[in-house]
Amino acid sequence: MTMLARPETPRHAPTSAPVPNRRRKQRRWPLRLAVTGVVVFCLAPFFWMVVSSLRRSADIFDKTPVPTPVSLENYAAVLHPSQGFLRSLLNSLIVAGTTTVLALVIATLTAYAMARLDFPFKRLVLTAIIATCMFPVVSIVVPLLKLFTSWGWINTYQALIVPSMSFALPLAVWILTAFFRQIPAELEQAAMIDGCTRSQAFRKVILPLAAPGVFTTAIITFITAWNEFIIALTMTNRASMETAPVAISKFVGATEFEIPFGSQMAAGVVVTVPLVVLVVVFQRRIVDGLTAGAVK
Amino acid sequence: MGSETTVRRPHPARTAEPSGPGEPGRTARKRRSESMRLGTLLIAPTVLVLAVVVAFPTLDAIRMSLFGQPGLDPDTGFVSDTEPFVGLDNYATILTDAGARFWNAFANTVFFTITSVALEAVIGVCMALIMHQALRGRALVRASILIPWAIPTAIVALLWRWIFNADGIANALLPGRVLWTTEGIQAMVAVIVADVWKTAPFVGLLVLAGLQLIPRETHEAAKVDGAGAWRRFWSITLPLVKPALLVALLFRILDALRVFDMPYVLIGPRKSSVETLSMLAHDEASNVRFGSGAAYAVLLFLFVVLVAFAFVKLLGADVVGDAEPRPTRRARRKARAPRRAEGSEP
Amino acid sequence: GPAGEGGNGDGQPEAGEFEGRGPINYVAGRDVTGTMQDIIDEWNAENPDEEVTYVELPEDPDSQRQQIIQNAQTQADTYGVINVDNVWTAEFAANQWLEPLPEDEFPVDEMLEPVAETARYQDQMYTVPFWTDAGLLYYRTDLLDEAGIDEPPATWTELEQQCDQVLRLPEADGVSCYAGQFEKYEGLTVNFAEAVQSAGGAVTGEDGTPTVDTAEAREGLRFLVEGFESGLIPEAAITYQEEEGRQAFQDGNLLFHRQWPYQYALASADDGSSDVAGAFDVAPLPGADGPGSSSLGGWNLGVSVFAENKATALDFVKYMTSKENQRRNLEDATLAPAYAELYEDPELVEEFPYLPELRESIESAVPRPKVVRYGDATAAIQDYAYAAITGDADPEQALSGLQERLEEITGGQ
Amino acid sequence: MAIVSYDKVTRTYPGADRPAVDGLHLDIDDGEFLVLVGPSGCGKSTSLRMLAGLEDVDAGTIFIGDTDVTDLPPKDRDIAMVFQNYALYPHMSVADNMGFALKIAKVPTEERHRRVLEAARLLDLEDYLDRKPKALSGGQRQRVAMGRAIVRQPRVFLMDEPLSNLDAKLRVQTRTQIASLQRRLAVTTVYVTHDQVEAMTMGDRVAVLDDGVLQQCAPPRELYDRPANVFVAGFIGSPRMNLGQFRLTGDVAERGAARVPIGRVARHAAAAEGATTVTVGVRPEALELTGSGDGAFPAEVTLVEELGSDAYCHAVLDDPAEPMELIARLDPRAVPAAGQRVHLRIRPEEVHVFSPTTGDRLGG
Amino acid sequence: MAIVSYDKVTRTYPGADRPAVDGLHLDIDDGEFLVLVGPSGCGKSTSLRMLAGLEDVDAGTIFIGDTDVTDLPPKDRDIAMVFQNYALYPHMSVADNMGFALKIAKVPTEERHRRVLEAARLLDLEDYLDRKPKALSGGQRQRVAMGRAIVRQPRVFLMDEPLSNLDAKLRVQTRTQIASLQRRLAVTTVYVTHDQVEAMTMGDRVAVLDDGVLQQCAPPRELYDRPANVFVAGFIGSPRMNLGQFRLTGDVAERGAARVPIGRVARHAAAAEGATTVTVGVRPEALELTGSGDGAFPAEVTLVEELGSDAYCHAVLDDPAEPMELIARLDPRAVPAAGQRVHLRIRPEEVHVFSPTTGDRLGG
Ligand SMILES: Nc1ncnc2c1ncn2[C@@H]1O[C@H](COP(=O)(O)OP(=O)(O)OP(=O)(O)O)[C@@H](O)[C@H]1O
Ligand SMILES: Nc1ncnc2c1ncn2[C@@H]1O[C@H](COP(=O)(O)OP(=O)(O)OP(=O)(O)O)[C@@H](O)[C@H]1O
Ligand SMILES: [Mg+2]
Ligand SMILES: [Mg+2]
Repeated sequence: MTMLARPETPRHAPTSAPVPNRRRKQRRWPLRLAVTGVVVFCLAPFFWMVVSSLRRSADIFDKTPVPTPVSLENYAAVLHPSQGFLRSLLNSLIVAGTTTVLALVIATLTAYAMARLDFPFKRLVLTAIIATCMFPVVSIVVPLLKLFTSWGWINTYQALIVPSMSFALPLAVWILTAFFRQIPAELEQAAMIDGCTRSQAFRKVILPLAAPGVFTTAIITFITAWNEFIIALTMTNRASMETAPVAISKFVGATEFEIPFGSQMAAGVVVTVPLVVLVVVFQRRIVDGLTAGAVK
Repeated sequence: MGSETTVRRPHPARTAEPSGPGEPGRTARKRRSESMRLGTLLIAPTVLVLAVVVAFPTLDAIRMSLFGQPGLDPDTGFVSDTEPFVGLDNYATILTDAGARFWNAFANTVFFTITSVALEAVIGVCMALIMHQALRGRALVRASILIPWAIPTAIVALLWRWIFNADGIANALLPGRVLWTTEGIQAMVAVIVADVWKTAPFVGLLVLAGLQLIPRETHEAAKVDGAGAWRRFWSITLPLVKPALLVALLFRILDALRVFDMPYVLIGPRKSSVETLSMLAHDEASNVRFGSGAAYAVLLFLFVVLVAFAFVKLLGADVVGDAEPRPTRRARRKARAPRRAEGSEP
Repeated sequence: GPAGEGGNGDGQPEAGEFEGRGPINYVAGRDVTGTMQDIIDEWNAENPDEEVTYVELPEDPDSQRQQIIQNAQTQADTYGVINVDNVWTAEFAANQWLEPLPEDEFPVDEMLEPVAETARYQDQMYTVPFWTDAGLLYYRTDLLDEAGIDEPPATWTELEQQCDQVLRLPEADGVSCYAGQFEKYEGLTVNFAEAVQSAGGAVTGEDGTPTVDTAEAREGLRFLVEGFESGLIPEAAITYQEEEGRQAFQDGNLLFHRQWPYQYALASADDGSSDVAGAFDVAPLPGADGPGSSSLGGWNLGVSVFAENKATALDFVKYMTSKENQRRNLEDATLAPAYAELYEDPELVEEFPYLPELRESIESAVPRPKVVRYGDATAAIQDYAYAAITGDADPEQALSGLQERLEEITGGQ
Repeated sequence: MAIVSYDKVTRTYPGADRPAVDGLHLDIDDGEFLVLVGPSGCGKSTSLRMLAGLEDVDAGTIFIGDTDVTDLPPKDRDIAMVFQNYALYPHMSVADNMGFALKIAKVPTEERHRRVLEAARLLDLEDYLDRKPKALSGGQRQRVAMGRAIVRQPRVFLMDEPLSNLDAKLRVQTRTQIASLQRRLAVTTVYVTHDQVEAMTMGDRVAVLDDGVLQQCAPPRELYDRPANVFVAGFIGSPRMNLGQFRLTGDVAERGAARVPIGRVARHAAAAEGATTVTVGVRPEALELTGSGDGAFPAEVTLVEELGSDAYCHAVLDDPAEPMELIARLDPRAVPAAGQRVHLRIRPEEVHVFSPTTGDRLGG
Repeated sequence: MAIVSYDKVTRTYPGADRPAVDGLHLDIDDGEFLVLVGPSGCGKSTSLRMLAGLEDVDAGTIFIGDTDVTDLPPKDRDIAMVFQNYALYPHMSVADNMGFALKIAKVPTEERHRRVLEAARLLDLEDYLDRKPKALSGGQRQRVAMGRAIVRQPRVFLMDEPLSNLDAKLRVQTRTQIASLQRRLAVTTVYVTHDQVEAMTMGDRVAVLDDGVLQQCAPPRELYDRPANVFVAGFIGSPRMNLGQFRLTGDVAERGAARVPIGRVARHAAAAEGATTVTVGVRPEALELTGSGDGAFPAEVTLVEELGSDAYCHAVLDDPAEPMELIARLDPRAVPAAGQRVHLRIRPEEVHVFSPTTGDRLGG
């Protein structure tokens, strides 16, 4: 049996829109269900937070799913210039941003060494790196305060950034090490054959491919630094230097015993929104298949 | 052009090994020392930052743990201004009367850690798998999953305290009326629920990043090998995200062992059902017993180090991944047997 | 370590030397009404060279205390004038973190005596009362009227009887009899102390020795324990801090409620948030056989020994605690003043109808125990009282245990 | 009975502007060994992957047995596949890689070990059973990929260039083993290769793909002897067939000094197309050195490649219009030198004639 | 002048109990094209990677030119390499992959584009310049890997099986291009291949490795005609040389009915070793069908493989002790059928004799 086909006949026009696969369609619903479940699990308490933030402070005990009346009173209070909350958001941004960038840069170096170099005591060093961040924070605050006071670091950004960084570093080092290790070594070698120095090879080849890990680390570091509280509280005593969580901790009710629940929730929403934006932006870089087709 | 023929003996004649693996050549050694130097250079900044901010205060805390509480001078009514050196007395208390509270806190901490980290691992992996799906609105799904983790812990604790209020929404939605914040297992449940809600996304995010690195072909091979979705998850996905998952869990464990805010704000201090070691250390310190507070902190620290070390030791190869494990004895024996009887007998 | 440079080491401390003028910091929790800032602004306008900066502390008093202690640990001069909860006076004074103040320079005799007493440690004044607070019994006039009762209860027996009567009414469906603050926190110490005092006992005697293993104390504690057992106090009250109780009261779920004055305005709000607006009133706390005795809340001002410009600081304390400013505090921030006179001002009474009852309550009030290790003392009280009212411990044993513990804590004092 | 059928199957990759596989229509018989060949990028792997269920089918249907498997997940197709890029499980040892499918199929442990060991022996991998893939050489990895398939007894084997990275000796050995295994188990096999020897020796039939389109599917001998069109003619055979345009002059075709007799059927077919030229194909082994006798034509040797057993002689046939390059396979014991002028002769029974327009074979 | 020298170079992978490359000693001349062959896993890639600086050298020294490069980082060695597993930059387009080295070397953009385009044209990749590697077929990826090397003009090319996944036509074409490129630029090249044709046609010399040890390094013809030992004899040539133990009886060696004349030198060498048997090797093309005449011996045909241009005839030589399998390459136009008894003859000048103990070649 022989089949013939003409080699030179003009090819038929590209098939129009590919026929959507039947199987895929049917199979979607368990996934949808799971997605819905998880999203509800994550968002329900957050929804409650938003709802609470939209109640009048007199109504904070209500349990209606929709605030009646809807009130922006809490937001007005939080964002009122006298609260200086916007200023604290800016401070948080500076502190978390700087922390993230510095921690990422420093951790990247260390993680590279951990993942790619072969030297003795590597495991020990890695363990030591996490060991340092294992001391209960509540117990190092006082010594740290003494240290920074003696250095005149109180009410400075570095007093907030350096500790934040030290908490973020071990995590970043570990995550990045795990990710760098998974990039095929041949790619780096190919780059070095192509004339790159180690650092060029790293920057041009490893780093772009480790993007999911790097951006994940960035998100994590940023959020961790953004939410850091005890150190930030202790190392500042000037309103213009405080970070958002510190500012929130200073919210008070109208009178001594009133809990400023509404405005705390409103502030929570306000500090969370930039992070959500950040996640939405950065998550684009958390994609799969980056190393597809690299090696056989 | 040299066309002289180099002839070497074929395999059977080869007995003397030019160099045994035991004595690395000059260059291997040189390389190693080079990478040692480069390694040191690259690690230095991290170590420096950590030393400044963590090592010194930690050492100071350790020093502090050797001192007791200054006494009160009954004549003046003033607290004396030097702390007595008490050696290891602060540590010894855990073996005596104050020990009950310590061991209770210890048990709470361990229970909390095991339960919440286990739940977070499961839920986090589910979240990662969901975030990994290419579906419409993926950015939003990812963002909503990450929201709980983005909210500051203190706010989360307040939120959940409100939710778990005796007249709060939890009791309104659930049958019966549970007094969540009173002593009892329900307080621990409340703390665990809140903590899992808040930190499962952290595990999810890390695992998600790990998922991205699994080549599609590996899954395809497993599909062709007849593996269903569930099997692929266990045999392919899970082992391959193990490094990321382990890092996430390691850090979760360390954080959980030091948990403070969540039970403190949500349930309150000195509730024996939820009091953790960090809370204990905090409580001591806030009553100006810096010495014993520091001692508890040091004990907690030692415990955490122990756990981390065990973790790294047991499972660390996937993350740290030193060289391939040495060949097993069986493999070595096989390898020593002559491999090919080349051409001598067709 | 904790160390002080103030005080002269032996014998009675003298009021410190107040030298140096210049800018200082005023350290306190935030004041959302802005009254404090206004008062400070006026000071700054008049004393441009001695500018005062308002350094805000976190909302939570425990965090405030921790910040102050941490600051003292570093002996930093950041904190000048400090707003301290009156129960911290003894601890801060004994640790020599506060400068002894010259009592004769302050109009202490114009203040309500129990309030003035909170400013002293070992008869030396370390702080100056800034505002004060005492518990009141909130009660539902509508329900009492319905049951034909026209006087609020003065004793616990009356309280129980009135409850019996009222709760039988159909309108009282879902209403519980009584609640205070019974969550395991400072509020419990307050409520426990009040119960003990109202039964004629005291947590500590004149000389500061603990006296909780007495018949009076037992009776006081029994009121609470039996209240929970009998359902007089709703089960959920074990989770109540001020706000949870207020929620219950405003929702109309409590007939009687031991609460601070701040609830008055909130429960009177007619914006729909309170179901009991116009249907309640306040009275002094009831006691075992007669009127009860409240614990004293309130905040004082002190001067940090590590501060610079102490002369300014002293002047500023005088300025802040003056009658005029305390009046403003009441008017603008509803903080009750320390000065007796202000409680009789008709204008003020007009605006704050609970002032007479409050004064009565304050005058019969007892400051909480003056213990250097106050943190430990209040923790011990909370531990034992909580165990007793949750039924985890027998009240008698709880009290003897507490007695022992308190003796330990106050040992060297 | 056909066990595998592609029924007008088309696959266009997202974003691509032409299908990678275009209307593939092919029946493969039960137990048949079908070899798939074609230039790099012609759609071989895509065809295999569609059959395995790893690639969406945009149009058409695929059957295995009587079942329409187009929408069936891979695991339900009972297929074993050797991936072109191996796709080994990086976290499993060689033994585990090979035994994974058996483990999933719940084959008892002993049986599994036995089969893995057998495959390992066959592939010379016994020493490496405990290693992870990353500590293997390229060829060893490929053998593991191979082993992963042959431990199984599926309905269909799909092998995508499974021996490309093996040395000649091992390749011959493995090839023989696979062939005998396949015959023994009678498992339908689709086998992609670039190795002409493999294609010619292993396949019951060989399918030639070009640019996503099936060109010819026939037994190897027929493919070699009667290529269906110019593409197949040029593709099958190494060195490739000499192909050139010749002018039709009566019953011969000529170019420069060379003239080739054209059979009657081919002549008529060309006439029917109105063609005045034809594409003439001559395999290198159909050219022989000769004296300047009958049918011989002169050519200049440009290069001689010696392979030990053979020698390839590159020569240029003079043509005033356009000189034609030729390759002749000669006896290595008597090769001309480069630059020499020689006379070549075409064995007349081994001439292929194709249409100059469609490229299709003319005549029987 | 030797531009690349391996001086007793050894590499043992961590955890391995024997060296992957063992005392490799090899000089490669300037501009030479050295082909490296050997069984899978013998250490070819390791040798290349050591030369490139990607693998530690445990003992020995490597020179490029006069420089000891043993400790030099890869980038300072001026080497271009085609990785066996491609190692493409997955985040770069094909064009960027190929142009990367030039970009690093700061070659002006235009020049870079020109060279990339040139290489792409040579490798038939022009249509794919904008694609990412993951959207390419296996062969296309391999070509990109190739392209990445040939856009450069380094001192040494290292190519690790660069054409293994290409179809025959493209491979021949590319092979020719590489060879001519190499000759044009006179860049020293080390080329690993499993393809015998490539090994024989491309290399100035061929080095044969086995199990980490260099067996022979010689020009292709010499390797084929005078293999230095049994391993090389069996490895080079496809189908492989027929090798068997023969009894020495005077000036012939015999086994069953077959007898082979042994040259004087070989006889003496065997005698010096005290050997009574020798290993005799005969290439398949040195066996021919004949009548039952002089030097002929009978054998039974077991299998005939037809390749179009050739036919391989598998036969068994009767030997009471142990029958010997033989492969003969025959003219495809006259092949016996399986099961038939035929007479074979060995062309006497093409007999190889090896020591039965060391395996080394006996005699000239
Ligand atoms: N990373 C490694 N760790 C341990 N052993 C290795 C490693 N890489 C290769 N080997 C072993 O070293 C030997 C030589 O490997 P190499 O890659 O050089 O072989 P090769 O000659 O290139 O083979 P192939 O033709 O199969 O590619 C092999 O036996 C292989 O198993
Ligand atoms: N993921 C993809 N996206 C877009 N195009 C692709 C993709 N994979 C393959 N192609 C293209 O489809 C065509 C067919 O690819 P396929 O892998 O089937 O080729 P192949 O015949 O296996 O080639 P090779 O012999 O080189 O492996 C090629 O031109 C290739 O570039
Ligand atoms: Mg392919
Ligand atoms: Mg290799």
